Amino acid sequence: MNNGDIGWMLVSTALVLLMTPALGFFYGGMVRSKNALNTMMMSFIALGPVAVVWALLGYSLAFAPGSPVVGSFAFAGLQGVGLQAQGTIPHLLFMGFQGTFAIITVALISGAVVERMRFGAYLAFIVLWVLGVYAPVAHWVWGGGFLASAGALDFAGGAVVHVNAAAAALVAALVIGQRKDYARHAMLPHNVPFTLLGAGLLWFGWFGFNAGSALGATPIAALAFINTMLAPAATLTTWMVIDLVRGGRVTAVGAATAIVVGLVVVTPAAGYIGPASALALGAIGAVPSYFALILRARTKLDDSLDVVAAHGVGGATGAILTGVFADAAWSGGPNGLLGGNPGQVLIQIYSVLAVLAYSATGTFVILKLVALVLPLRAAGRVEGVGLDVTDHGEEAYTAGDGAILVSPNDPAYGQSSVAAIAFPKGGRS
Amino acid sequence: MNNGDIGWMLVSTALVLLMTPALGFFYGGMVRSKNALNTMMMSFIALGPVAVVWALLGYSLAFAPGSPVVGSFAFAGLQGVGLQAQGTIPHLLFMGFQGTFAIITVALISGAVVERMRFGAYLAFIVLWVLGVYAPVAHWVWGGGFLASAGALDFAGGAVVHVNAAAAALVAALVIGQRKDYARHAMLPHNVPFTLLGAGLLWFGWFGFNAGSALGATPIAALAFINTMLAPAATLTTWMVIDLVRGGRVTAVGAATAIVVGLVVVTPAAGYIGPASALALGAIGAVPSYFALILRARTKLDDSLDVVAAHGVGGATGAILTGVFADAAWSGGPNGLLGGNPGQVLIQIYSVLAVLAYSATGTFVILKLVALVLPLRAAGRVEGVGLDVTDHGEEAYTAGDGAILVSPNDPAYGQSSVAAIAFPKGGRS
Amino acid sequence: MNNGDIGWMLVSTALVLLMTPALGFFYGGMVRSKNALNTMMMSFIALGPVAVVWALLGYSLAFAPGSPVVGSFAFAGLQGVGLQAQGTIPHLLFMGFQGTFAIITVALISGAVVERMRFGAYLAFIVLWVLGVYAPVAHWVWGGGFLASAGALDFAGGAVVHVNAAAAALVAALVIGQRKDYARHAMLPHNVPFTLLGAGLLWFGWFGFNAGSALGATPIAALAFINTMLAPAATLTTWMVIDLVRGGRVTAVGAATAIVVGLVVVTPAAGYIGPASALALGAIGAVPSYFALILRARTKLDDSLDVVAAHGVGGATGAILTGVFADAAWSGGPNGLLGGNPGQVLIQIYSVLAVLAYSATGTFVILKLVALVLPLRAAGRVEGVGLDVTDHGEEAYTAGDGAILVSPNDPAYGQSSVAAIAFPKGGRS
Amino acid sequence: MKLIVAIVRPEQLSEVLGALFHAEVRGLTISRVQGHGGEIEQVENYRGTTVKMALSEKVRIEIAVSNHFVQPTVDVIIAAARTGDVGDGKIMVLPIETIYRIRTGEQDQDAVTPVPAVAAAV
Amino acid sequence: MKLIVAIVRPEQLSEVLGALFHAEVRGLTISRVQGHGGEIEQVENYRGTTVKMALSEKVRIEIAVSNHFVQPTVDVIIAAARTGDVGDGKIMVLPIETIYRIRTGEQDQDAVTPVPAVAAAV
Amino acid sequence: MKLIVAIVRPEQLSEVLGALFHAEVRGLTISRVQGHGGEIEQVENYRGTTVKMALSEKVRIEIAVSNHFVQPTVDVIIAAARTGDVGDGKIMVLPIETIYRIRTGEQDQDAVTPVPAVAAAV
Ligand SMILES: Nc1ncnc2c1ncn2[C@@H]1O[C@H](COP(=O)(O)OP(=O)(O)O)[C@@H](O)[C@H]1O
Ligand SMILES: Nc1ncnc2c1ncn2[C@@H]1O[C@H](COP(=O)(O)OP(=O)(O)O)[C@@H](O)[C@H]1O
Ligand SMILES: Nc1ncnc2c1ncn2[C@@H]1O[C@H](COP(=O)(O)OP(=O)(O)O)[C@@H](O)[C@H]1O
Repeated sequence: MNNGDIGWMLVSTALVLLMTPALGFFYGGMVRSKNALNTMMMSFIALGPVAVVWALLGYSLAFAPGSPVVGSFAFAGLQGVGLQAQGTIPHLLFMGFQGTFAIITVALISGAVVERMRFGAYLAFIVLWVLGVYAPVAHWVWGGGFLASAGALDFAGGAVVHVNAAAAALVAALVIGQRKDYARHAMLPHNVPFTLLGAGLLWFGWFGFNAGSALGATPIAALAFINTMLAPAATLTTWMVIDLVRGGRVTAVGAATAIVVGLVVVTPAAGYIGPASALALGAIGAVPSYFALILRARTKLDDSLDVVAAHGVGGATGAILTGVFADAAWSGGPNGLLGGNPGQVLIQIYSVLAVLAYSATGTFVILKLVALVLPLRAAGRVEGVGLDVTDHGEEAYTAGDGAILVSPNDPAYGQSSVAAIAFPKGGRS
Repeated sequence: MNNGDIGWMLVSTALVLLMTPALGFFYGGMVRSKNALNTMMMSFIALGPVAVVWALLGYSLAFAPGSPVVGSFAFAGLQGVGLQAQGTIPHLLFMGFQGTFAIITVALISGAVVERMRFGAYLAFIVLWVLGVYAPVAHWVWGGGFLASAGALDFAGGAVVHVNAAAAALVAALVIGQRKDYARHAMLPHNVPFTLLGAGLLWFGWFGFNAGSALGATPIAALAFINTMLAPAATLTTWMVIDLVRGGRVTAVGAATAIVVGLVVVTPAAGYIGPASALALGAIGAVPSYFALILRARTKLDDSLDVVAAHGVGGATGAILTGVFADAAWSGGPNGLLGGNPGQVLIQIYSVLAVLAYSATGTFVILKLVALVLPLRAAGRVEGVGLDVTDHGEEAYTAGDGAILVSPNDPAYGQSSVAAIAFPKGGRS
Repeated sequence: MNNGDIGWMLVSTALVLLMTPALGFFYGGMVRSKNALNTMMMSFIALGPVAVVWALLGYSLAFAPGSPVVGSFAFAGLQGVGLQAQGTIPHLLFMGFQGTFAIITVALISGAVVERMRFGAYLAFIVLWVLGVYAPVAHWVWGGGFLASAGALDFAGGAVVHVNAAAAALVAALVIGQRKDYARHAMLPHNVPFTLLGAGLLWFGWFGFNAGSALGATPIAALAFINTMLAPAATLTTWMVIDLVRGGRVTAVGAATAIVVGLVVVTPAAGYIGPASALALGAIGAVPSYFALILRARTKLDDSLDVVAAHGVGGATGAILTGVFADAAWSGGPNGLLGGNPGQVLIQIYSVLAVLAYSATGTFVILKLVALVLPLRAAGRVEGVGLDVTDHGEEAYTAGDGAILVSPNDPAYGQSSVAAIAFPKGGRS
Repeated sequence: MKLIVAIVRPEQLSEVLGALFHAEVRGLTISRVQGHGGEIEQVENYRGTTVKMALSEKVRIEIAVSNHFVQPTVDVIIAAARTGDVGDGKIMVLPIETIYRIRTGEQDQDAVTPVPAVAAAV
Repeated sequence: MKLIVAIVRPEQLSEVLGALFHAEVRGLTISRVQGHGGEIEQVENYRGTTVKMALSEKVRIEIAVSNHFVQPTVDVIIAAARTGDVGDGKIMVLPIETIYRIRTGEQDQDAVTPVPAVAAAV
Repeated sequence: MKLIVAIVRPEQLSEVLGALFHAEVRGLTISRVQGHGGEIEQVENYRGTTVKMALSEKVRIEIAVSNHFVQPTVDVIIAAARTGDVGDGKIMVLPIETIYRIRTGEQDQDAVTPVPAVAAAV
């Protein structure tokens, strides 16, 4: 083992873990203040149960030797996952690094269902999803599964993370349905600086996500790192230019979105392409997502925070362009279309479609299962009040006006009682 | 020396330093907006004077060769603290890394006295406390003092940092007394997202705190790191379940608290236990703090931000459980109860009690000394106005309505004059 | 190459990149809410076009072998910039690390022109400035230019980054002129916590800025790191004492400013002086900037966020004190005045003056060029409305009251139309 | 002239504004307020503290209208603001002695007939 | 019917609300305002800028009551809001011509007698 | 006694306050409101959503004055708040039946003559 590699992977794991709180702010700033905590909690809570089930079972299903479609129980309960070397770092560290990917992936999905999905149902959903959908898909590409055998290139998770989360988001948005105000009233971001903060921290964390996927402090990590710096820069620049051309005004929400889209696009390609290609990839990658965002808003699909347009369209674009720009001269790996290997593009498309199909189906099944036990969406009047109060019993910002202390003897003390009465059904999760 | 180890320790030191601003937000979000800046400043200011006295004297008292109870003046003024190797990193870097622990420890105390302790008195207190209490206690455990000799296990500061700060917090809350609105009016968090942001950044920084305590990018660092990821995940999950069972609503302030409690609990154990034990430790560790929080709120003790329940109860639980779960097979160090060494538990309890007793006494003495010179608490009407205006001459959020520019010629120009008149005593620190 | 060094430089590059969003919050908190997004965007947007032109041309002008005054086109379009070793890290990584310095430097300038400079003109300005001013100046000092030959010491950019940005800020503030409310109405920070958050993240990132400038995880990096911890601590302490002496109140905005000033002052000295000198340097460095801030506010110069006082005065003080405290015993490099080499002080002054003169001139020329095509400042009534709405078509915080959805068929749909009519000239950028 | 002061639910604001504009009411002023009435009190928890929220979010709408316009305006608001659940709010009608338009100094009737700004004027 | 408008200190709001509820006043609307009167002006500093704050935080309470209820309500507020220091605030009594309850369309007296919501109604 | 309610532009607030203080008006209460009138409607964009802002920021100033003081106060406000562009705002004058000073219980005239606080009193 090599202390240089261990050190970098420790940092990378911390950076990817930070992305989940960052996502909470990126998303939380874009909703109305009455749902700010609920939206942030949908990201933060993933750090709990998802990490636990990943360690107990998910990792094993994804990375333990198994079939082409799924791992095995060999590593269940972390048995056999110790400090012995896996490559140049301890196996246990590899498990943790991969765990941070599982956490952020489920958190990404929440963007499609904010402001109306009941928190209890969401909790059940993410736990089942990480085991039933994320783990197998990770196995396909990174665990020696059939997409790995097919030669699909996905450096840090264009398909595994982004297309996967976006497919789930699409299905979830359709199954759970529109917010009652959707397309009737303007629902504006309550705190754009939080969205910018989230974007800034996401970029910071994404260096661990992409360059950490080299699993060591190697020149390839440096390549992935610089590509993760240049591609979003190019996306941001392109986005800004389109904004200027279309309306003369560069929006901040747009800039934050552009950064995330650029990061998504470069994710599958990071360690496979050269820096000049990264600039091209980032610039090209801005276009499909930019217009997907605008078109989506005209449809009936209330993918509230545009997971599909940003992560789905962006992830697919990136995966396919990886097949175009992949360059053996830089990566020592396979070449892409420009390197005279057009077949790679087809493999990339195949991997995207496979992930999309499975994730969509799996998500649908899981949501229907959860719905048998817990109502998925909040009652209409709960949407009016906002989910912070109904599902969390808190407000994001309060001056405390008119708040009357309840003594422990009062029946209303503790959370349930009044809540339960007031919302006999559908209200409180 | 080893560049891999130096690199990781550079990162760890930066991460721990970031924890202090993070704590400022964790705490600052939970107070009323009229005290937001005062609360944040109680953390931020520790980065100044505390760091300076640590370099000039504190480090020497803690880590210079000395008696079993305290170090010596050998390293005073950083003499002899250079770039020569101390283990595999430069001695100077070790000094800085330890300094960040001293800073965050004093900042932790502030949670018990926010919204009423005068800032001037607080400044005097923290400078005396870091020299008089923190440095000796650090020496006992990490500087070759009597607790080290006794074989107490404290990987990253369960006793030195958390029990120590909590004992001080308890005494400070008692000496300074309740806020005038305590138990009379509801005092609610003015900005819960700030508290979540703080919790997220604290977790991020804590990887440097715990894994950095391995003093190198070693497999033990990886073990400490993963435990620092899994234990809080288990705590968060448990906390969430208790919330659901009690009231059906998972609170965001609760989630942020759970994360911190989980991090506190794993701190003494990080490099001594296996990952499965870390999950158990985190899950168990949630319970005492959860109920301590609820009970404390029913008492007369205005430990405003629950330093005792989170850091005291959590730190003690962690220290004791370290004696239970310590596993030579993982750490190469001693075994705990489960490894057939019940004695370790007693040593752990002994170390907790020793730190608690000394810290409580020392804090009491220091506060009384400061009180001879500076009033410790703000006048009642100052509490009404809020300490941001009275002690800092600022407001956290202002639209500037009705703010009239004062020209340099005006007597009111500069800070003192009017302030002094308006608050002849007790008002401005 | 060395994985320990590569790992640390990956981290350092990520840290410096994070400084730009951090600066957005440091600055954004200090303006009025109607300009919050515009101010933050002036920092965030630099991450796009500036990074792109740096990769395509700026890096080459700064670091490709050339004349004493500027580099060449040898590295244009990143040709020849690959994964081969440059020192102990890949050349490409060095390019990226340097790029993050270019980005933050242009962002620093924006503090002088917030709340009135039109965003379109700002975009044009920063792109021209990074190529026309930053790149050559970087070449002088770090690219083997004439200041390097003269023996000027600038470890991480006291002259190249801070004096350079401050000179540009001074000229920009003069050319663009005062805000219409300047010295007439109070313009107060709308969100001081954001400013504290920015300061905290800036300090965190600055460890990469200064210690990363050692280009490896070496003992010198450790020295630079600890100095970057101790100097700002001393500055913060001194600032606090002056606050207390002058008015009895330690301000939060002051503390945030002190942290940044301390970081600026130590930047040129970080790897050349010992830690005790760092404490002295930080303490001394607080004084000139503290009073420069106060005096500036009494002048007609609307350097809105005091770039000159913080970065200009601080950067010059640091550069000169580097010539005083430089210590061969620590750095293995040259000695300063105290080491019996008074000449170094003169060289330092010379480097400051050279940068100041060129940057001021270059900035003036570029602004005049831009002004030929785009009006530099917003119309008076636009200042009243705030640039968030006029230049970005957004508000930072909105409850959505009275927001009426515009359907795609409505002429007002999209950004331009109404905007264009409403602001025939001078309004929207 | 009368001053109509309406307290409505924030969720209904868009409907109310839409209905008012539709009814040719072109001038009004709103502010965010909090009200107490017969509404259920939300229970919230922050760590060990449980509180009952005695105030719920409302929006206050002020409309100065000439006398003959009072009834139609009130009817429009009632129609648009009603949900049927407790907490819908109130409408008060107060007497105004005089009203001025600051821009022109015009009084009463004339003061409240808005003149659409020509674009360039903003 | 009359409209009682009280400007009070935010620190006193809890006392005032408590006293009002105790006095069977069940309907009211509050808003956060800023006032200028005889209060000391706070001095604040932001870098080189020193400002005097001519406005201090207050809370505005609006209560529509029937005539015989005016005096008791005013007395309750004065008792609960007073601290004796300059800045305690004012109470104004304005005439109301009509008041409607949006939910039912009821007028005047009936409009201000709150009906507690049954839980399920929220 | 009358209640003067003025709706003005936030940008003009400093001028208006300055002018009022200059004119010996020492007591007033303000609040942030949003208004709709003839103003141009700002267009904003958030991702795919385009909105027209039907409300623009205003400040509401409430001043209770004795009758002979009404006209001068109104004139001062009009002079200070006018910019000449659509959106300058309105001033309403409402009748007050009684006004109390909470601190002393004084009524009417006496209630609105402010007593500067002595420093130690804050
Ligand atoms: N007497 C009153 N004076 C002022 N505002 C009132 C009064 N009564 C109710 N309100 C306002 O109207 C809102 C709804 O009133 P409430 O009585 O709860 O509902 P409803 O009118 O449907 O019975 C309250 O939240 C409060 O803002
Ligand atoms: N004439 C007035 N019109 C409207 N509000 C007023 C008036 N005078 C005072 N106020 C409000 O009452 C508050 C306290 O008034 P002030 O005169 O300072 O105290 P006191 O009433 O104790 O003498 C002020 O902050 C302001 O909000
Ligand atoms: N009838 C009204 N009732 C209440 N407020 C009004 C009324 N008409 C206008 N306003 C307020 O005055 C502001 C400016 O009015 P507007 O008619 O747009 O400008 P102007 O008075 O210059 O013609 C509006 O934004 C609104 O706040």
